[in-house]
Amino acid sequence: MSNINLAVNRVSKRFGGNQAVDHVSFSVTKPELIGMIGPNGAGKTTLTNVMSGMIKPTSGAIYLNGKRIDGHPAYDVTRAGLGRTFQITRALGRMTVLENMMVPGLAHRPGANRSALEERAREILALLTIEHLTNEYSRALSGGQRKLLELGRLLMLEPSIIILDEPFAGVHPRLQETIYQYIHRVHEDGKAIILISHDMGAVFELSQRLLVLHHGALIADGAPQDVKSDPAVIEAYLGHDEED
Amino acid sequence: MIIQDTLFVLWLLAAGPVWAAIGMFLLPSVNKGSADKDQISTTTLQIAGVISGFALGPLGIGLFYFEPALIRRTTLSAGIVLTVFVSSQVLARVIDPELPSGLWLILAGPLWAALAAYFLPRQYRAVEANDQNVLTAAALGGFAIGPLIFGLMWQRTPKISRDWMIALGSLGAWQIYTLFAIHNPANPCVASPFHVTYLTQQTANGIVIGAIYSLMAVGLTLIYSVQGIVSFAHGQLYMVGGYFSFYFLMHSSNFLSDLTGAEISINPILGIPVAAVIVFIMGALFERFFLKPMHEGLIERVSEYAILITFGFGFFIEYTTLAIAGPFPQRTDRFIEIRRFTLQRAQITDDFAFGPINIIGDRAFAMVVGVILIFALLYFLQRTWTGRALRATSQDRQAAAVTGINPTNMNTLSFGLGSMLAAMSGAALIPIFAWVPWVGAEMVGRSYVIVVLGGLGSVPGALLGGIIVGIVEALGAGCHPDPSRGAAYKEAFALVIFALVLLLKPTGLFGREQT
Amino acid sequence: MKRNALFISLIVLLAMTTLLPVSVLQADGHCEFADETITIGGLAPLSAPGAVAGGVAMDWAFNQAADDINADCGVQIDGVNYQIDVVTGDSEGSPERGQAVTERLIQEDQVDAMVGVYHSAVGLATMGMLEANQIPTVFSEPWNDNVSANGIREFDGAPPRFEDGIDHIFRISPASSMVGSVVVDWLLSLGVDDVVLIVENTDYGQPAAADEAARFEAAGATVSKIDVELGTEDFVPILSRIQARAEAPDVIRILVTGETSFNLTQQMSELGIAPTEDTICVTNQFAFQSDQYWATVPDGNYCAFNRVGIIPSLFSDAAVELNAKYEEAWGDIIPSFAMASYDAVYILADAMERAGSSSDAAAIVAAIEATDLELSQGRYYFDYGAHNPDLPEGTPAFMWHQWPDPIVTVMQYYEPGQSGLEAAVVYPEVYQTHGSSYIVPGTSP
Amino acid sequence: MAFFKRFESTIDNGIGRRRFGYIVLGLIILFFLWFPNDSSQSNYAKTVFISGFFYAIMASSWALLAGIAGQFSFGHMAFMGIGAYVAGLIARDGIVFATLGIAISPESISAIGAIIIGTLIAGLVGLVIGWLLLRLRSAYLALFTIAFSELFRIMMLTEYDYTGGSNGLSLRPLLQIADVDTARQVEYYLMFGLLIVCLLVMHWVANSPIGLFLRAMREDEDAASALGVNVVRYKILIFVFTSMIVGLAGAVFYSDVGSERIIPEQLEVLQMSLIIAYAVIGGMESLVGAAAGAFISRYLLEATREVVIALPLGLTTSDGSGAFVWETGAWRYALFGVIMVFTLRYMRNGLLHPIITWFSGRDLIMQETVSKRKSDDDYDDQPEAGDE
Repeated sequence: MSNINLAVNRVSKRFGGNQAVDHVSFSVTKPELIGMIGPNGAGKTTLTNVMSGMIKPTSGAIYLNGKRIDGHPAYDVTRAGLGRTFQITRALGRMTVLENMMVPGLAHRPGANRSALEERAREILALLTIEHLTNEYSRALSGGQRKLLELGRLLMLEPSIIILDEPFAGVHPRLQETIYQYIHRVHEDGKAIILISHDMGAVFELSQRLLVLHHGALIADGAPQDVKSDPAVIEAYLGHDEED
Repeated sequence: MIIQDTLFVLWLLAAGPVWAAIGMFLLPSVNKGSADKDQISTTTLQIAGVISGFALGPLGIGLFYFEPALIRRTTLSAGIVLTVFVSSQVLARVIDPELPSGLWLILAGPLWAALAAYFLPRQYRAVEANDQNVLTAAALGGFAIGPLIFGLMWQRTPKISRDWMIALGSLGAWQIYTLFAIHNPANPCVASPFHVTYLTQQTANGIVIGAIYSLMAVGLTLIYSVQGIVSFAHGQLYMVGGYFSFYFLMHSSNFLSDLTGAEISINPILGIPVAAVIVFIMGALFERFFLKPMHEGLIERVSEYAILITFGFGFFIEYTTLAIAGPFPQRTDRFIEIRRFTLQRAQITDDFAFGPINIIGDRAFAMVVGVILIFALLYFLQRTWTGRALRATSQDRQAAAVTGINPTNMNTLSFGLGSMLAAMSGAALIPIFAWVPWVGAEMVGRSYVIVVLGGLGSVPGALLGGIIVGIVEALGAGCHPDPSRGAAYKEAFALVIFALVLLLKPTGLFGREQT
Repeated sequence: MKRNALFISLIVLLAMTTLLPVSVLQADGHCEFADETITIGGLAPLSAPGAVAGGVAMDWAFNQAADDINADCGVQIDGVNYQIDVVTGDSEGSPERGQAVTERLIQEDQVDAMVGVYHSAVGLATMGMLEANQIPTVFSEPWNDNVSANGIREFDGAPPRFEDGIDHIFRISPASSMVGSVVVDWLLSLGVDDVVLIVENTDYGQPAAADEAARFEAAGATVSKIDVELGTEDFVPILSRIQARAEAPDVIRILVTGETSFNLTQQMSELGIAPTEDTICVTNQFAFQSDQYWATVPDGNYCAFNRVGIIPSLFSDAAVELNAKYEEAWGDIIPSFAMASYDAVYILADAMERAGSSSDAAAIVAAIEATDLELSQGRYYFDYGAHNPDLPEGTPAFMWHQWPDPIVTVMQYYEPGQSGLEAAVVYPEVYQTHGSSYIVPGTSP
Repeated sequence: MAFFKRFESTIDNGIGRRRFGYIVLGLIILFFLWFPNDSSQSNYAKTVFISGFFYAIMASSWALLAGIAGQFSFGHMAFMGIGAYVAGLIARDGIVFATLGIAISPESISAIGAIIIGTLIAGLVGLVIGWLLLRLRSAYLALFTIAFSELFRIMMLTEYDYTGGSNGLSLRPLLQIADVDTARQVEYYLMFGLLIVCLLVMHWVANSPIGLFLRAMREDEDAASALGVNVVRYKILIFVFTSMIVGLAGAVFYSDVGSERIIPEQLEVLQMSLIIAYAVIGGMESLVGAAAGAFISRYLLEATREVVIALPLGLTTSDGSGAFVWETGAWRYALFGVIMVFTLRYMRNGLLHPIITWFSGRDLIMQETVSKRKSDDDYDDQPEAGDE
């Protein structure tokens, strides 16, 4: 995917009296690996939800490859090329792993040959080391396996930008390694990745660029080294009880 | 036996100046501790206390006590209702009946509502404006003032506050009422100069029955607030509560009569606690065996399971009762030996009289019982440890569990209590209505309307919702243009409100936002 | 685990399917019976949404009649005693179910004749099938005029049943026009001219209301009609609407059945609308079941009601005996349709004896037409049928195969808690028990 | 014993079992095809089967809507009623659009035409309702559809000038066959054919990508949407589709095929609840299971009107016979409620599910994968609890 152009323009989201996202603006124009960090309740997940079309922003606009996507339903956003995973995994429990893979496959390419898609799904599952679970109901999967399944589903969509919400949380170290590889591989394929994680080590190791959210506002946007020394960021993290 | 003018005495006791004074002193004091952001000024509270105490006595004061946020809205609505009522009456006498409805359909009405609801939210999004409440406001505004609101909102895209919606909604209501008054001059709701007595009578009917409806709805909302499920067995628990009371009264009075040799009848109020205890146990047991697994993650698709399993439970109760009690209508003795309370007719000027107003005695009694029980429940929820634990569980299960509350027990308690409230309203109504095993169906439908209107999970919402539904049904049947169809559509009026609330504002009046 | 579940479900299913119905015959001591029995089909609503309370009473009456006939050595045909057995099918109050069950009774239970039904809609829906299968039928409760009128008049696209030779269907319940006329005549004789009809939204209420309204209007009275839905509990809003009228109506006539009518009547009297000195309260035959009535309408004193069927003061010994049995079983006075249902079985048994056959439909129909039999409700006979096919000018079509004499009276309670058997008959004058054609509230006759 | 062993070995693999399952299914269909030709069977038995087919369509289409697509609607009977009422009204009154100058006389509309229009209108209402329901989930959706169907029923009852009220509305007979036996035979095959066609179409939908998307939406609407499934389109689609199926079934059934008139009582919540109970008992997530559940439940409700409890040999009851007869009355519905509750609690997928699973060989695949997964079970992370 060569053309990547995500522009987030002064996006805000209010829940009642709570300003969850406060006039956030940034853009992604090349296949970068972007980390998004911030203390608990900083608005990371809300921003992800807004960007992926799960909730409407209160104000502001988001453009993806020239198309306005804010306020559009999630499936439109997904089709426009922005895929995401969930912090708490959302495997489709009473469907087999293969069926889980086929849903985005068929949704993305309605007319596609089913067996070819299945072949592709098996390849991806093999890549993620869960091919032996192909016919298993996904409710029977462990937490880590579900994370892998979510990542696999994203590949079926061939998005240009991927938002990974806490991909390492509660995952066995061996599977974490697989996820690391996955991220590198996808990145090498020319996709932009926005990685949200509490795991500072992983974020600093992987990211080329960091976004820091605090009280819903974007307080820093830059290379990891610069951000690390940004006084606002230090204030945000030290001024509060940092979780994890 | 008819006690003349007892209604007046009763009003003096239950509402009136004494309660106004109490309200004036009580309301400002209770608001002090609340952490509400929109602090209400003491003067406002005093005025609200006076008015609510004067009009509704403890009911009104209690409502504001537990839900101070209501004050502003209530005052606003009361003002609007009065304005609407008076101005329509005046207009109806001035305007030619042929003209307005055609004109209205062109200048406002459903067509504009649909247009505005379709286009305006898109416009808001296009200009990146805050589109909260825009859909509702557009529909209401289009209905009320058509192109005017369309132009305004299209051009300016103003931020829509709650007041906007109230204003636009009442404007629409005003138009409908005016049109109605113009086209249906013989209707008792508009006939004769300011037909106040009739409307007061119907509103009183609505409040009395509505407060009774609330009791049952409160049970439903309590279960929802803690467990997040809607009990579809609620109507049957209500029905069976009535039967438990009936059989208890019958057998115990027979027993006592046999024992003493004299005819002894027992006041049906004693049936209420009996029904309450039995049904509480029934509900709690059902919860333990069939709903508990749901919270333990043993069941997939929890909400569907909850609907079906409670539904099956209700099915079982209804037919078991039918098999045991038979299809013949039953009823207990009455609560009080007063057939009705009457406020006598008073001639105020030569061509304006007020009254008479009648309220059925037993019904008024049941209303009092219902209101007392609701406030007892509110007291329990707000002032006792168990009640607070229940509320805490309803707000955040995990957090509650951390503070040492056992959510499993709270689930059982909430379902038991909710079922118990249904049974208590059943036991409170069996002296009033003929009782058959399928009596729950109509009542429970109404309870659903009430809880959705009030906001699922809100107890004050259920109380207010009950009264609103009661009034709507009474006015609907009382004012329907075709007197022969009004009563047949009685149930339908509430259902229409229900559908509208679900579509326009699924969270109801007090419901929590779904996140 | 999986296999267990499989077997359990199989066993449950199998166990349930083996519980097949088997009919059991009763043997009796003192009569010699033939091996074959005469089977009569009954049709009554035994489960919701039908009127279950009515259905179970009818079912009881059918079986009681069969038991009493069998105790009297059954049906004698050519010197042989045949036991009689009534198989009741559940119509559930629905025409569709009624048709299906009738078909089952005819084809599987091989019934020789039919009795029933409660709901007119069921009666109307089953008539074609009964006719096509040539089943002599005596209906004991449907009121719709067309049940009998269809014998000689087209109805809803169905050709007259008599057209192709024999009409097998008879009715001993009144046509609703017969009931309406008595109540209307009574009220007109009292001089009412402002009538409120409160009517249920059903096949019973609507035609009855239309008929009564037409009669009132023909006599120059004004009629306002209020529809209500069955199952409504709270009538106060609509009653307040009546109360808000400038003039109180002269009469409120309730054409609503079951517990709905009890709720309505009670709320009406609690609000002081009727019965009062200004307004007459007229409810319907359900009020005759005085235990139920007083239990649910404690303030319903001085309400009048139409009574269909023989009046208590004229109860024959048979009627008294039957009522005693009913009271023993159900703890209330026998409703007229249970009496009629009981008699219907007797009429069929008698016709079979006279026809000398339990299966020759034509002979049985001829015998029913020639019925002249004194039973619990009085003397049964049919004026118009194949034996007398020409209805004179002015005789309504529903008189065809219709027992012309169901006694329709207006009765009135005048003491709280009074038994239906003691209530005053106020109209027609020939049956008056207390010498008064209306007991004004607050007085006693 | 030997036979059983051999049998067991042939069915011990998924393919064998599935083949065996198809044979059993085929035999069942053959039985239904042969049934009306059994001269010992009365027309009544056929009537019972005809209404059984009708309820099987209702239950299986509800299973598609609620079990597979997760849209928990109580409005199914109302859509059936719309199909039947519209067909009846059109055949009686014709179509008149005064403003457009269109007037089609009732005579020019055939029974089939009326049924088609009824089906289309049911679909159209399904479209509107489906659109209105987009924002509502689970309990809210159930409540809204209850309100919708109650409103519809009250209207049909109250506007008796147009709808016939509780007398019901006669539809134009679809078949004009004078001979009762032949007519019943034809009605039987017609309704059975309709059931098979509906099942096939629904089966096709359920196994197409659409079915996959619907199940994904049932599991998690947000996740499905994030995976690119157009949830709006498919949610509306499934409402339209099932509404049309039940509208068609209703219009055909009440065109004197199963019943000659539709009455508003048919639209009561009780009737709807029976449909739901049938589907639950048969298996909410299986079309065939729900259809069979309806068929079997109706049969059982009928068969248990009277339960005969045979006494051990030599014992007699007071009236001299060897058995007690228990008129079950309302008890059988109470028992039905108990079965429903226990089915839900302990056999979530219905009483027939184990049989269907067994025939599909699905449990064998499960066993294999479970053992595979166990073999590399060195992960210490636990499966997460329900995602709800």
